[in-house]
Amino acid sequence: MRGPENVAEMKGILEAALLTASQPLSLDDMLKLFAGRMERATLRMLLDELKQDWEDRTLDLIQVATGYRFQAKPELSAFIVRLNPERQPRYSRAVMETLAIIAYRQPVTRGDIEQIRGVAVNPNVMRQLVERDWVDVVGQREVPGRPSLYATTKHFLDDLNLCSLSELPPFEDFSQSEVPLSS
Amino acid sequence: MRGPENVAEMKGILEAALLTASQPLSLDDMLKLFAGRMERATLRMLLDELKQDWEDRTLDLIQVATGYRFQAKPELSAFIVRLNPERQPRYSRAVMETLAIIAYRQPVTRGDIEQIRGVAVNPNVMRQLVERDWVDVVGQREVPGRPSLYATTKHFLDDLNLCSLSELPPFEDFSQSEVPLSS
Amino acid sequence: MLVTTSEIKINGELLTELPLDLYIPPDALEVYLESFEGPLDLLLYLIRKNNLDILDIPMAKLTVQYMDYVDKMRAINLELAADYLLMSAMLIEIKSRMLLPTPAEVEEEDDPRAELVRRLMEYEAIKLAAQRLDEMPKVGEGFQVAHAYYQHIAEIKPPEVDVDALVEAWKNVVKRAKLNSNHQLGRAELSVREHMSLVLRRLQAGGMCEFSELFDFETGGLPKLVVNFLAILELAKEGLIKITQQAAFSTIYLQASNVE
Repeated sequence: MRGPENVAEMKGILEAALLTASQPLSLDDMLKLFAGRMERATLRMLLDELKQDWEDRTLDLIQVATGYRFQAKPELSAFIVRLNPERQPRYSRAVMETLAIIAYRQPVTRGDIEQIRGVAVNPNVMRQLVERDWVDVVGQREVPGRPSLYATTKHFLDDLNLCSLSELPPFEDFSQSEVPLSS
Repeated sequence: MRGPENVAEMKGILEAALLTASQPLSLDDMLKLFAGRMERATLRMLLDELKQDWEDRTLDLIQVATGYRFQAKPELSAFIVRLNPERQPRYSRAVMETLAIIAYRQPVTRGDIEQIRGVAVNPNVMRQLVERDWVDVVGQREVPGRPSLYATTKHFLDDLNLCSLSELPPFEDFSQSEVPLSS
Repeated sequence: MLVTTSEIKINGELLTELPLDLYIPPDALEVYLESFEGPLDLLLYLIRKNNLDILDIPMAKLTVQYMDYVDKMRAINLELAADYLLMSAMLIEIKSRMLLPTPAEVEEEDDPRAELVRRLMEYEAIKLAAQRLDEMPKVGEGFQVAHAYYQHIAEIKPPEVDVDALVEAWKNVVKRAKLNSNHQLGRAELSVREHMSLVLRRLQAGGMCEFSELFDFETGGLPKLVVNFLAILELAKEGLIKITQQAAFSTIYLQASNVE
């Protein structure tokens, strides 16, 4: 096989190799492309040129810890991400039950929640609800330890399309509906 | 997020998506990039233009069974293979013959394959082809035992750079081999 | 051009020539046969190697040899032997049919070897097809596909929750806690609970709050005022607020218990 004859050809080989590599290419990797017939300094210069060639195009040639790689420009990533829409994550049962207890029994402490669910409340569960701005602390109960009292927020009502908690299905509705013996 | 404003921007989005995709993109995939605000005909036209834009560059935009993808031009492949000099392990003759039977005679059962090859099919052979996602089960034959019917996948075509099974070398070429059985 | 077969090595030496009498040393049989894909492959090789006309296969000789292989293979690899045994049975059948006098009415194409010839030809075609598939360029071997990287910058969507999911969760809680009888919650009580939170939240700002400030006389309407009042009573009962009045008929002040 003949070798590359000019700078354009060498850049072409580099470009194709970088575009088709599944991981970043180190300088040593790229020297292999030219079977040892290239100086490191030349390679660096070619990479610089290649980087500039792509400046106004769709990808960036960037250097990361393990080498060089092409990646989509950030403004295009926003479109590309549409190809693989994230599967909507779901809250765990613990999160949903904690939320339900806070919604129906507020204001409640963690102790109340633990009493009702019969298990300890993982701090992570409360954090998820607080970070979502669905639950916040509205006070402390005046007992030893002064535990925080949690309640649902207006933002929670907004996100569930409710104007007021009283629009939640009242509990009688389903405690009765469990035995619809005669219709 | 604002949408793309002109043909150049739309082509840029397409190009970046195709260059970064881990598998071929179908027309439907690519329409998602534009959140449904693009006609199929326009998309095809843009793809044609993109293909031409790259004609004198380092990659080819080609169409395979499951969609479009960029791949290194053949004359550059020779350099790129130097990055991974260790050859991929080859499949055994048993695997390749089984694959050939499935490719040319599909859909077939294991029994069919055994009949043609004259030996039992090692389960390991089928496993290798299924794990590679080159072969899968497309149904059962309605005979006692309801044996599975195997066929090749689109992924098999993609990996061989084919759009359709009809692009495989015609089977007659092998049947009318140079050496007639009776000389 | 002959159909190529795999290299056969016995004791490290390449076996290039197959003896014309097809004799295979017993200790080499396993190695030898493993290089074939089965009886059809071996038969095809023997025919090609010896340049036999397939229609003149020396059936008797071949059959005897096959039976000999099978005997030796039984000890080594029963599964493989079964394949060869089947082939031997086929060869014997062909041979025996050829020995029988041919009834006059039987047409010429009913040659007992026809099926064997058909199978051999089909197998040979598949063998060639397999070689061609093997030689075809494949992704990652013959050509490389674009794999550039993209930064995954999508905002992480939080889970969706609807009222039904919330109610379902509450039902589970209640079912497990067996609260049914004691803790039925009606709309009214829910409203009270909501107002308890509202009042408490307002008092967190600190300091005293006038009792009347906690009532929205403009937009509330009577039911809401009542609910609000019930909420304040409930808060007091649960010790969450302190209610103070310096003298009769003077202003009533409220304060969250936890705020000094």
